[in-house]
Amino acid sequence: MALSTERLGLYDPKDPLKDRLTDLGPRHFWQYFPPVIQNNYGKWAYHEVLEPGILVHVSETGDKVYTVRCGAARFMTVQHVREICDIADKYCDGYVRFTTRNNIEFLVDSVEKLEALKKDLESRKFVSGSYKFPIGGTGAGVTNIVHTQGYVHCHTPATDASSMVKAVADELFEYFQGMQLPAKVRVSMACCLNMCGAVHCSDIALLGYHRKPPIIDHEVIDKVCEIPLAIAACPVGAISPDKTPEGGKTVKIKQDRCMFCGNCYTMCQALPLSDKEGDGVTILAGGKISNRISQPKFSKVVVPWLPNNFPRFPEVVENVKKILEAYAADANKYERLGDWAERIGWEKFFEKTGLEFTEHLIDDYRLAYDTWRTSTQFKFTDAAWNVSKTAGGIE
Amino acid sequence: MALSTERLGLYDPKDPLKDRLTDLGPRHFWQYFPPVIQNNYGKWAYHEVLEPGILVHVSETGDKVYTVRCGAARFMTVQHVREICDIADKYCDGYVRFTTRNNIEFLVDSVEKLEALKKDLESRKFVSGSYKFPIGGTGAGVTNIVHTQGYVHCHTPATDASSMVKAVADELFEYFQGMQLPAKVRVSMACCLNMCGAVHCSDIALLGYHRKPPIIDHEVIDKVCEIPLAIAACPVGAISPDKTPEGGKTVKIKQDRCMFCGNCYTMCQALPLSDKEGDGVTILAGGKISNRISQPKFSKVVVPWLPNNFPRFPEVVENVKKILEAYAADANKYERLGDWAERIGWEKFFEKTGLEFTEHLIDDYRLAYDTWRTSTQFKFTDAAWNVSKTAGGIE
Amino acid sequence: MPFEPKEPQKEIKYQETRIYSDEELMNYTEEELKNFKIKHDIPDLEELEKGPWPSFVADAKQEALHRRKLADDRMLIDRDVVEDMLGQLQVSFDDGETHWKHGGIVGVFGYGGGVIGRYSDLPEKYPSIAHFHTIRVNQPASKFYNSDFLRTVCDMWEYRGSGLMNLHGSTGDLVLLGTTTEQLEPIFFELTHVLGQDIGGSGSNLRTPSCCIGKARCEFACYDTQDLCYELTQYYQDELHRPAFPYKFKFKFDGCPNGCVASIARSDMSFIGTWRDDIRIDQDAVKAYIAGDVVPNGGAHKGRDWGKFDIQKEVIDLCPTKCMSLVDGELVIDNKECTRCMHCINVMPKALKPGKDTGISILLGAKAPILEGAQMATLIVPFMKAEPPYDNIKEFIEKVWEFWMEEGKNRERLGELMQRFGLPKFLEIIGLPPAPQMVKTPRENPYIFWKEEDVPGGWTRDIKEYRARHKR
Amino acid sequence: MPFEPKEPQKEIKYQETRIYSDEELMNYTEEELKNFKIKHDIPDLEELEKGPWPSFVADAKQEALHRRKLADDRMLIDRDVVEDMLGQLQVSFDDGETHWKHGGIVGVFGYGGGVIGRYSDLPEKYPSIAHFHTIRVNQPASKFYNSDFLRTVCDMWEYRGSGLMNLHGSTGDLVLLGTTTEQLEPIFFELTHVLGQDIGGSGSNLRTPSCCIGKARCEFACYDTQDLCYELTQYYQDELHRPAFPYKFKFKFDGCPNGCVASIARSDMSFIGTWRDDIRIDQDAVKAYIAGDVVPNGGAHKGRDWGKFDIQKEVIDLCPTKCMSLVDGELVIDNKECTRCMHCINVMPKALKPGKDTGISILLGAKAPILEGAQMATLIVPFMKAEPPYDNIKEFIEKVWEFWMEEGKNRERLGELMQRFGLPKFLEIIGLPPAPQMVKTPRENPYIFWKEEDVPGGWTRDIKEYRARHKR
Repeated sequence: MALSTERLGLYDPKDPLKDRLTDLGPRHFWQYFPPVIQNNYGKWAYHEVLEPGILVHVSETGDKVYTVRCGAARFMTVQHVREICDIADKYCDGYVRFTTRNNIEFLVDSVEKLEALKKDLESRKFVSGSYKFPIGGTGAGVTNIVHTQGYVHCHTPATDASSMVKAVADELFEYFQGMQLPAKVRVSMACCLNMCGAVHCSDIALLGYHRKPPIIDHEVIDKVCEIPLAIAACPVGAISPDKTPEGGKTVKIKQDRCMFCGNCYTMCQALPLSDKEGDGVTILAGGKISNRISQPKFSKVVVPWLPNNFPRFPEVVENVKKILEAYAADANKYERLGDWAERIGWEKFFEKTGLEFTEHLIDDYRLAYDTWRTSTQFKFTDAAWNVSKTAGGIE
Repeated sequence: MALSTERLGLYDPKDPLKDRLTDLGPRHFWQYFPPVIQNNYGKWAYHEVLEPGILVHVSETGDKVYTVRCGAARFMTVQHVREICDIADKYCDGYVRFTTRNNIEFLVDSVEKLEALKKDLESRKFVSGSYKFPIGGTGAGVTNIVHTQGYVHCHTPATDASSMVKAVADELFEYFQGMQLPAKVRVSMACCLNMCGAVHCSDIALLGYHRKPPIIDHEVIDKVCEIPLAIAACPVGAISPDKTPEGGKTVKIKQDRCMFCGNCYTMCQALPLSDKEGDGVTILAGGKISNRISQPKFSKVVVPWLPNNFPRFPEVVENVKKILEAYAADANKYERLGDWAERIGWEKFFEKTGLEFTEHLIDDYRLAYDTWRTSTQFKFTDAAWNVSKTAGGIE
Repeated sequence: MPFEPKEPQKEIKYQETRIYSDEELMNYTEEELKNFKIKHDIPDLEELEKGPWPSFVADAKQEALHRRKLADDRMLIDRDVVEDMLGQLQVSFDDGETHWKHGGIVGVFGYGGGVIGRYSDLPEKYPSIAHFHTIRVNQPASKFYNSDFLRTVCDMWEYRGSGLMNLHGSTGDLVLLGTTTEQLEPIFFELTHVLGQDIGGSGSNLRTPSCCIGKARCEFACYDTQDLCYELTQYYQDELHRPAFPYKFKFKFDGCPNGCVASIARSDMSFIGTWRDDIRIDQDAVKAYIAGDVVPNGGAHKGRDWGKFDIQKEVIDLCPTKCMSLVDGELVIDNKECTRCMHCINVMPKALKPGKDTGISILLGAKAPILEGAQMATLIVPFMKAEPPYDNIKEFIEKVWEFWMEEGKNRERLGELMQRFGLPKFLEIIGLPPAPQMVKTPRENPYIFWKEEDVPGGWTRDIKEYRARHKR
Repeated sequence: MPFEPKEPQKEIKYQETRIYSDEELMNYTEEELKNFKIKHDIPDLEELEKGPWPSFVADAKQEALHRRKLADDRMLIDRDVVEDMLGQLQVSFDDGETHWKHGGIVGVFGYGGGVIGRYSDLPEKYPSIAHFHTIRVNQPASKFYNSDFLRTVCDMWEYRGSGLMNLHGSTGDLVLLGTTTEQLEPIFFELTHVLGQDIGGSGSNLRTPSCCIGKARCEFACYDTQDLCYELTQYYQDELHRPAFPYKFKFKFDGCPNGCVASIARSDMSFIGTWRDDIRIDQDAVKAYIAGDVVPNGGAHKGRDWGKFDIQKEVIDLCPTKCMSLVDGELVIDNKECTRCMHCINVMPKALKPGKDTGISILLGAKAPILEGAQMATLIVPFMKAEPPYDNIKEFIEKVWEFWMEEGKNRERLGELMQRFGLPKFLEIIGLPPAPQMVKTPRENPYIFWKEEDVPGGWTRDIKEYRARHKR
């Protein structure tokens, strides 16, 4: 049945329930598995990364499926998707899939198709010269940077996502198309603390961060917000009821309690807190999701704030490179970034990356005590001499 | 000058300040160092444990000092101390010292004196047959059990210290006089949560524990206590102001908030909480103070409560032995008990010791979240099958 | 073994569904595109057209030009939406602040989620995106598609929306970015009737579940992640479309402890494949790895010369429980000491396989930082068989939901509720015995909250009795 | 190098100080002791006379018999104190509750601590211990004594007190257990005049400092623990005797990271010896260990056959930072990666020694569980030279005290105050820059409390200006 072209299509506003189909859920996955997948479902024996971005999976039946993984901006127009479909039709009997980190995967069942597909993909560029379908993102490299909406489509961001990810991915492109790191490095980005992209367990996480308490729009707050909800939204109880001069209901904020998490603005549009000078980017590092060798762990804040220097975020790129290059030069094979930092000691992480350890990096939130170093096990670095000298320990 | 024998000695109650000497501080340590120590202060080169309880320290000068370490009950009468002095005079020119864990140490500077001293010490027994000066407490064994006053002399205990330590030390005597464990095992005991003996970082810690909220002595509370102080004493805010029927000031207690820490009783004698049936012994394990190999760590609660079964505490002894023997049979050389439990996984600790893992052992105090296992890294034990079956996971 | 969908799947043939002709689809030349300037001045965005990584700006300009050249009646929402979006983005760079603002409640009739309201705060300057709502389209499990489906969505979305999409959203949905309030219902009807496809979740409900690629193309998968994901998504459609929870609730399905869909970090209930028998070893394949005939870790480290493969240094020494050893050339694993961390299997996929007696571990309580702080999921059910129709799993889910709906405060995630109640209390309420596998370590503080009924003699005591023994 | 005491030390000769004659001291025979029964029935206590460990009951009965046979005028407090104490202890076993109770404030004139009030709650039944106070006697650093001193204390304490003692109390004092209020001042005068000896601390003051055996008889000690302990005890006598703090404050001095006086677990300010140059290696001695000529770890593991010493397995592989290696028979240590954990030095004391350029690390905030939970001391000053007169250390102490006295709530220990303020704020107040050595890991939550002055443009903003850019 054809897509409708009438203004309201099949919908009859006068009888909204008519013909309404609900609770269908997603389409069933089996129909979108190419034959080689259907025939070998649950029978795959092993795989190999033939080269960056090219995988082969071999089944117990002897069947093989070749996968070509391409980077993608996650933000796509219908034109780009149509081009994907052209490629899928040409080489993959129309099948294509996307990965959890928003890469595109084309699957073929023969080496000939694989070579043709590769040559085709490598030839496709936007008129501006950037690749449409860069092949890579496998093994011990940097795959696609998971990210959120940012200024493109979100109302609570403290930075932009698409531009930052484009800037960083351009600079790390050799790592997307290479597998020369000690282990895979997951880079993720979220434009505020809601972290829709769940960056809190990434090797390197880029996080939009506000640094100013909300401005109170006294004039409309009582109309557009439920005041009790706004008050209850604050995790540190910085918001309390107040009266406007005219006697209307509003709130007041203990500014020095605020930690700029933005939850009040999420709950009440009369409490905006974004600010050109205040907003910026926090960098975290050392997080991990897999249970491989070490248990999963959170990323740690290693750079408290960098400016929103649109569109190329030079400071963010510079610091990400410092971390990545220090890790690449020093970690053991299979050793994730967080495990490397723990093995050499975080004092050595800051020494080797050249990042400055500021007071912002010391936890002073709820579970802070557990992060204090209750041991004499430490390595001497300049930071240690600096505090020893100030304390009168050495000349 | 002789000790005075007048009833008030040198003190003149009519003029308390007369001849009052204050702020003298302790006697200077140097005078109590035997010559061999004074001559080799800061020059010691290395040591060796010749046999359990017998150390030799060798100085750069070639001098040697032999140390004989003896267990002691910490509680001593002047008669016992006089006997120590007799021994010191006979073999050590009158010098003797005590260790941090309340062992006695006799120092001699020749092998001859050492042999004579050993034979003498081994011969000394109380009329009841127990050793006066058992030689041991060195190296990879169980040294003296640090402990507190208990019923002998404290007003807030939840158990008795001297009897429990005597009972446990008797049973572990072979480990006091042996060095057959994988590493030293520090056993400590405190008769309530004030933990004067700081047992919170011991391989095995025995802790007196109340299990009933305080009884309120309404009749006298306002006379003997500062009510606000009693209220503020509670770490979980379970105590609040109240009125007696006669209108007098008193307090009320939210019993289900109480965690029986006893701090209110420490601050106000009208809130007694000790109880024959409620009070008992909690066992913790896996703590460590030294920075050797692993960082210092707290002991973990492994047995939530055992009865105060005076005077020999059979249940306490039985559980301590279970822990010690499982550790002795399975840990690597140099591996402290806490490191062993972490290496094999606490689930295996409970399996190998046969101790029951109850809900009491799961943290639900302030920093609880950090103790939750956020990983699929676990070993299957009966406990895992039990919870899996209850959840409908397996038949 | 093929799985059966809930209802027969409507066949979609693009040739039948299409709106645009081939000419309309290719209505501009490379040359035109190269010289194309959008109506707003976007210098910073144009800077982002350069560089090797796919430029979202270059992609957006393609669609902008395409809409420029489509006839008026071939798009039901404003032609300039893409150009206005780019224009507003440039202004956001200049102001250092977003220009999207809170919206009112939008949605489709009978559903409480799946559509997110978005409004521009510069409607005069960029009228076309004054209303620019998002629709979440529930993706097929593990995001396999075919071109018929995608081309149909594209034609519908260019005709009734901005033509801008996210493949995919953070929780897994195929995201349609930007349409008017008027088109929401029509789009819903197109999706359900033409595409046989529902929308996803948003707000205080079950959000769109997602799973890893599982047995479709992974030798490590321990259960049918797609089937379980599909089954629970279908079984709980009501919970997904009609918010009745204290706040959002997410399922994610990882086929093994490698965790490629990040369930342990991003879902209130995390399903992770596991096994309870022994790791299967092909000793010949092990020897092949040792001899260097097979590249380790599937060649994932090829980009650098790490020297000859050394099974001792790279596998045996890195095992977190040191339960592996080489005994005269044969690899021995002491499986009762193995914590199934996947490292050895990842390094020698040809030689080592998870056991056959497989199932899932269930972990609870993961969430991002807002509000009380980030949490990872905590191990609650060590092992559960995972076989259709998964009644044991559903029963467990509903026990957890029952408690959370009963006790959860407004916007209180399951993980935060578990912290507020404490793990012991939580286990007691959902009727599970405690197990050491649930904790990293037993408690370090002795503050045990005993219950009165567990203490002989209870807590009611008489001061006179006490004073009889103890003088004041 | 000999150290000088604050004032010349009064010479104590027991022959001059003694009260009791030799006959009085040995006024009972073994036989008498064997058949001696105290006046109360103490079955449980008698059970504790058996067993190899020194029996405190058997010891107490010696003193009880001794007092029984001393003439009336040869003891200023009740003859039966020991028997009553034992009697009351038996009743405590029967009741399962202590029979000591809170006391009023006791002490000596001009001091606010050092004496702890103790009263029996069964004064009628055990009159002699109705008042049974404790006096803490400040021990000589590292608890070396001679018999003249101890015999003098014994005679004084048997004459003016119960004859019961603790060697030693938990904080380090020599503890005199049990005397009457009347005898407190006389005992203080005997201690100060005859023994030239002061009492210790108790209550909200500096408590009695204590140190490990240090350079007196340990090859690992990095500084003069006795001298620093003595110097600070003398220098802060006022703070020790006259409580002016929010709560107790403890110093402990460990000569090296082995921590034999447990400073990191038991002191508000923990001093731990360290070095900043290289571990000294005697390669021949290393070879001797390898060859099995020297027993490892000073023979501490002799009780069990662990097989031939294996330097790789027992030292190199156990180094927490893996900074050691054997390079053609020579032991190499990469000192900049060493965290001075002491393991290798402990295992091969003959071959390895701490560096020569030594000093102390200062850690803050340890305490037992009451009230907010146990804490271990946190690393604040990585390295401080420790040379007399230790002015740099005193200056640091006073800065910390100043803050704690200013901000500490009643009974709030330093560690609890540090948690309440947060480590960053605490460092700022005592004027120290942050260093990664102070934390195990940087923070995992992004909730950074920025200060207004650090944020350009400050926090005062105008809603009109904002609304000019962003329509409602």
